[in-house]
Amino acid sequence: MTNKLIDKRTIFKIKDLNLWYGNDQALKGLNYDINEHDVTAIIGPSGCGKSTFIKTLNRMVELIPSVRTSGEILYNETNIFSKSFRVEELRTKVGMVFQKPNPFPKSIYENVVYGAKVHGIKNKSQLMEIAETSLRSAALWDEVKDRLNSNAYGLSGGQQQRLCIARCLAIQPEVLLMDEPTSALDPIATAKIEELIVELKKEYTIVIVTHSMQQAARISDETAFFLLGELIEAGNTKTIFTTPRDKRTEDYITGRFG
Amino acid sequence: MTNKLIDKRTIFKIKDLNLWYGNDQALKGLNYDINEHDVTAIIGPSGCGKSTFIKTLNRMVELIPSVRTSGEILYNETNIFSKSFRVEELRTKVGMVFQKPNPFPKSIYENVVYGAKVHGIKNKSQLMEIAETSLRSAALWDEVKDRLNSNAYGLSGGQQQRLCIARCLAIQPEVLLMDEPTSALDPIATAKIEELIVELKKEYTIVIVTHSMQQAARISDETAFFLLGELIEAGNTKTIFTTPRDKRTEDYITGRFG
Amino acid sequence: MEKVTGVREIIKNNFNSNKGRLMEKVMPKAFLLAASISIITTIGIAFTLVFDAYKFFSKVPFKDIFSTRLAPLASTPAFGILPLINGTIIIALIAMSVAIPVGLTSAIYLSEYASENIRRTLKPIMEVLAGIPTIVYGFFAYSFVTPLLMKAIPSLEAKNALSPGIVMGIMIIPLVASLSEDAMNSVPNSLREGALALGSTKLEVALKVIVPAGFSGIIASFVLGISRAVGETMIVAIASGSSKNFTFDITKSMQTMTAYIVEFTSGDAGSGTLGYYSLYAVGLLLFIFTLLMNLLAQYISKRYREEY
Amino acid sequence: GGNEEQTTTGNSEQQGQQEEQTTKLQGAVIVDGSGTVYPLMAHIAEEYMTTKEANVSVQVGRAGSSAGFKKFIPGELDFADASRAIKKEEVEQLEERGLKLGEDILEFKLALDGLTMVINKDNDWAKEMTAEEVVNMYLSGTYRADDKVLWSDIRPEWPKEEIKFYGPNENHGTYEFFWEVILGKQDIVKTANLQQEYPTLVDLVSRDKNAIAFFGFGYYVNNTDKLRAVKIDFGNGPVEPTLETIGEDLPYAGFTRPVFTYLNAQYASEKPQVLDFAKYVVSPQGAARLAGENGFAPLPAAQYQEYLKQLETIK
Amino acid sequence: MSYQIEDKGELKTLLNIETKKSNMTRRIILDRIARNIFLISTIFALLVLGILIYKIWVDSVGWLNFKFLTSNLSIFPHKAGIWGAIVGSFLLMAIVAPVTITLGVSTAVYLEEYAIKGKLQSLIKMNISNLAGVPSVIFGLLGLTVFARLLNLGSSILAGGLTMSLLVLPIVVVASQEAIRSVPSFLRDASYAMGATKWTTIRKVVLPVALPGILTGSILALSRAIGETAPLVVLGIPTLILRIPSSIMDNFTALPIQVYYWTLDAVLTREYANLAAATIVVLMLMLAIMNSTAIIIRNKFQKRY
Ligand SMILES: Nc1ncnc2c1ncn2[C@@H]1O[C@H](COP(=O)(O)OP(=O)(O)OP(=O)(O)O)[C@@H](O)[C@H]1O
Ligand SMILES: Nc1ncnc2c1ncn2[C@@H]1O[C@H](COP(=O)(O)OP(=O)(O)OP(=O)(O)O)[C@@H](O)[C@H]1O
Ligand SMILES: [Mg+2]
Ligand SMILES: [Mg+2]
Repeated sequence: MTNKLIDKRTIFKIKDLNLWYGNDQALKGLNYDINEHDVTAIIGPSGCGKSTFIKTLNRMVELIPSVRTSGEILYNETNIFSKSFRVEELRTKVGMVFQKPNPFPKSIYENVVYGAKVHGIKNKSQLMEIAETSLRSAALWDEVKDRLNSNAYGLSGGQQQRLCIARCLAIQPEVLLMDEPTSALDPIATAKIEELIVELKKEYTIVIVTHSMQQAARISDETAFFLLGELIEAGNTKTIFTTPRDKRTEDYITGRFG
Repeated sequence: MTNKLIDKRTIFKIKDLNLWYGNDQALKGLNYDINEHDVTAIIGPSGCGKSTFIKTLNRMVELIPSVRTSGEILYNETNIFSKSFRVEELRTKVGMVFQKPNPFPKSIYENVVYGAKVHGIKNKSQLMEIAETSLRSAALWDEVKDRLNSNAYGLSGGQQQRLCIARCLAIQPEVLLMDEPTSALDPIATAKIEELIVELKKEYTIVIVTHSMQQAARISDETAFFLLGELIEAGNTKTIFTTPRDKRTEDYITGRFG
Repeated sequence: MEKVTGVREIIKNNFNSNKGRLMEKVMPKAFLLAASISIITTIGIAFTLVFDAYKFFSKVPFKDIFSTRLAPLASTPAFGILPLINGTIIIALIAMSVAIPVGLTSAIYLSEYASENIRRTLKPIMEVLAGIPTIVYGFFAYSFVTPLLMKAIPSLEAKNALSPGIVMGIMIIPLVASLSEDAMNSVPNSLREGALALGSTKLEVALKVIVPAGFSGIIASFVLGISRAVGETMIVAIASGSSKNFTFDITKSMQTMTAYIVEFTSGDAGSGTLGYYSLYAVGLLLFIFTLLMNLLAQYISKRYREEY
Repeated sequence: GGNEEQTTTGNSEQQGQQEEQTTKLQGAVIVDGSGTVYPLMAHIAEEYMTTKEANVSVQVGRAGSSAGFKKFIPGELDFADASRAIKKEEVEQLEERGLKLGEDILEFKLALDGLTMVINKDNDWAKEMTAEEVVNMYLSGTYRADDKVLWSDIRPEWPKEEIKFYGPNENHGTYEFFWEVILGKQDIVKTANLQQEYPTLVDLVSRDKNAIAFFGFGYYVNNTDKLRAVKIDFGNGPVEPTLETIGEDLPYAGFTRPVFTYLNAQYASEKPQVLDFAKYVVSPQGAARLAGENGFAPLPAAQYQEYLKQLETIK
Repeated sequence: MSYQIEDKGELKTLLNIETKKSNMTRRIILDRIARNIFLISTIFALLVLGILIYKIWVDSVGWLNFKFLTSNLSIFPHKAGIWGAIVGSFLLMAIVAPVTITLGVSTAVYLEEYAIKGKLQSLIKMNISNLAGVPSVIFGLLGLTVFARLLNLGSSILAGGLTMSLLVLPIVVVASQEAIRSVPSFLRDASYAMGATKWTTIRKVVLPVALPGILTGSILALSRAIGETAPLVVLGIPTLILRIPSSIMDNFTALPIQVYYWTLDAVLTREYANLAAATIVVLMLMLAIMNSTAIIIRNKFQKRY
């Protein structure tokens, strides 16, 4: 079903993934590879399991007690469900940005260095360096450099979302998962984030859930279309948007449902 | 603006009605007559003041503390805002059915006779007679006659709504106000209520708010179209739906907005 | 469609008769009257205390109460309040040093670690614990905890500050735990997820994100706990004795303000004597103190609510 | 506790004596005062209510002797119990209210208490002391200026360890008796640790080898497993305080004190139940019979007889 | 707009994979340890509850029997019973229940249905939450001064009951407010729309629907009142009282008072401690019954609409 270029390394290899919330199956027999340094867009109508899917990639989905999974997800060749793979380690490597910006009720600086502190860095100047680098990478440095110690809730929604991205970048993840990161933002803030994603792609592998076909087309290399928990079609974004192979994909892309 | 047939008696005469929620004006200079034994449909996009309008007719709107009104509403020639008109008396004569069925958490019987009891009727056999007649009028008697003493919450949504209608009828009002009475119901239950409305029209004056153009067309004699608190156009339903005079009415009816 | 005859007429007649209308006028007034009872109670308390405390202070100069000698019935009576304040504070401190760590950690466990089932079982048990009359805790302190502690600390006296302090702390645990848990629960889940997604352990989430975010509610629960500890009576009346010595030794008997009131009203002071009025002075102090604490708790939880 | 019940249920002789009163009495009798007297008074009250007048409610409190008088003087009580005699100031306060001791206020000795010196069970040297030694050791300055008295100061062969002095505090009639009668109103040692509560005293002495305390015999007999009573030598050899030795003409007389109750005679004449209870208290069924069970020695029967006569005059 | 991504190498050295890894184990172990400590600390409270109940039960064994429940007080442990205290506690409740429920529910109705949002309403609300925090001894002093001495009720059941009523009033008010607030407004609307007056609506719709919540709160308030000791001690309940009270003007004793005096007197007569324990068992059983009733009511009537 997938259609990869040969020179890219696979970072996530998903094999026969099934997921249940109690008795309701939300993901059905997924097989999919995600490549390094790609922006992979996950699209599909509401309730099709997009969020569930990306939350499975960093095992955040396990926070819901009723969740059960079967199948494998290989992250750099290791099964993330195996006992030896600690969930904290996975989440350090696979960062996540949420739909609604969720900065901590602390200062901007404290938000950015949170992860680094947690991971044991105590040196003040080192932390400052991390903060600056991450904020620069998230294209937020210039806007906040004079008020690093003010509360993060004073920022606008778009700034908050970039702060959350900076917070992720500060612990040097390899993958960034983004669940509709712009759906709570206005068009200008959205544009900024999209630009940022394109920029970040050089260094990170990005998986992004989006409701906006346009957004997927604009920023992603690969697109995967989900429907009712199934992966209907996936592949190069251009191909998917121009010549979808599945009727349902076409219907969805052309706005016939969803 | 209105266009009445000569032989019908006016039951509500609305003159220069303005209504404010705090500083927000929700009804703007309304002038409108409602005729006896008509079904008058109030239509318009969400937030245009439909509910506010019909809640003003029985002064239920006054339960919201911030509400202020100006202008007059004559009910059978008496201004309902005048001191001598007691609000309880008005509400007894002008019954109301709400969007979501709202039976009391009591038995079916107790629900129907609630109004009668409140208004001082104590005689058991008279109450039973009232219950039966009202339930019959609301086309519910056959369905519930064997379980009058079971809780009203055991009924289906459509039955509950008819129970609420029966509860209204029990105190023999002259007017029935209905605020989207079928919007919480499935199509079959909706059809039953619509049938009932057509039946009740013989005895009662009915004012009904609806979101469904089809419903308005099906059951009403007169239609009034509201927009942003203003009465844009009103008149014979057929006329409104076939040859609206106002561009905005036409746009709304043809589904161009709302 | 037939109609029951007469309904409209009956209703109309009833409207014209003025029944009901009277009720409509009277009831709100009756309810207001009932509601004002609570205000009258507060005024009553304030008045009672101030009135008799005034009588006390008109005989005992205000500065005399800042002494460490308290001997209300001695031939030369002395009304130094410092021993009572000292006893109250020390016992409250002991109580809070039990209640705060245990209460807070229980709250963290319940809010961050426990499964829904465990939470649902443990919370009602906490409620039971909170509902046990304090006299029972008093009995428990005196007849169980004190003898137990005596084995560990030979110098402990039969009546001492330590044992009631600890038991009072146990009594306050549910209060601190449940209020803190509420505060932590009201921290939005998105913050939890945000922290977990950064690879934090639950401990880090709890200590670095949840507790700081719910801090005001947690502090408010501490303040209420302190207020409870200061106002608690029966445990200290039974287990801490009534020594009026000014001491910091928690193995010795101490008296709190509440215990002083109980000791004296349970008979010692005939009405009209100076000792009798001294009760009200102590009561006034206690009242003002707990009032301030309660206001502080309300202020904290109101002021810092809805930060996120 | 040693006070097991031996109540006779019928008590026919009692009823026979009171035959002239056919009407059942009712109402309340309010008693308060000394905690030392409390067990005895409460016992009498209970007997009275269970075997004689079931409709009378005798309420016995134990605020302390001084506190009892403070309530008694303004008329809040029918009886004030005291483990010491009423003081001059208290009599004066009564007179200010127009009440004269002996007329409006009647004093009854209820029973006799032996002031008991208690020591730790492990104290095997001070089991016997002379009365003079006891007085001297408690007097401030007898042995040392700082009052840090060693056992060896009293008798050289005793250990060179500091004595820990304990006793009830000023709120208690027991202290007042000790200070006024035994110490002759001279200063008590500065190192004395005076406590409000008896449990604390019992506990302190039972855990400290070098402790000594004084309190009423009643508290001692209930704690004989924890404490040891010092035998006191009043000049005729050491005497152990027991019910047989405590009494004004008996060997322990030196440390014997009477305990009292004071009756408001006005109330007694106004309220028949008060008078009736007063009579019961001094009757053979009352204090005389129940003293022993509560750690007191009874007075000579003639004394009670005299009180009864005094009460007969009240109308 | 274009963003310059900083050289990542620099960051990599700051927070290299090795640091993360080596810390990871420590952090996870710490988390596990903390989890267990927190669990133990939660269980601690339960453990104490267990010990408390066990200890009191052991002390009461052999003393808690039919005779103990039905006999009158006595200074002799083997004769003593708590019938008088049981009757006293019940009579006390007979005052507290009607007084607090009437006052409490009325106050709640006023606050939720009649009061206009403003100074007076917030004053009353703040006042009630403050009253809830006033120590019970202070209520005792109020009772002593106002009911016992000023109104000359002495230490009668009436005085005790009124004092207790004021003490637990805030509990009933808050619970009733909660219950009334949770009555959905569409039920009120339905009633108003039929021409019912406000009072009728409250009486026929709001209060019946809020009843379970009100009852639960009232029972909890009563169970607080039945165990409160300090106000009664301050009122000056006599130590020994044999008469079984027959009217609310009589003096009385109550279960917690008996626990108090017996605990204090245990030094005089050791068996009093057993009596106290046995009385506690009775008291706790009463509380258990009351609380389970409250829970049953709460569960049975939970949300029907
Ligand atoms: N916590 C949960 N418990 C039970 N079922 C859930 C839970 N979360 C999601 N589901 C169900 O799983 C399915 C997939 O949900 P998911 O949130 O992954 O959809 P989505 O594609 O992200 O939708 P949206 O576009 O609305 O965010 C849905 O049917 C949803 O109802
Ligand atoms: N309680 C209220 N307080 C303040 N403003 C209100 C209130 N209720 C309604 N409004 C405002 O008054 C306007 C008219 O509201 P109304 O509910 O009458 O609209 P509607 O036509 O019934 O809409 P819908 O079709 O959504 O029911 C809206 O702008 C609404 O926001
Ligand atoms: Mg989603
Ligand atoms: Mg509406």
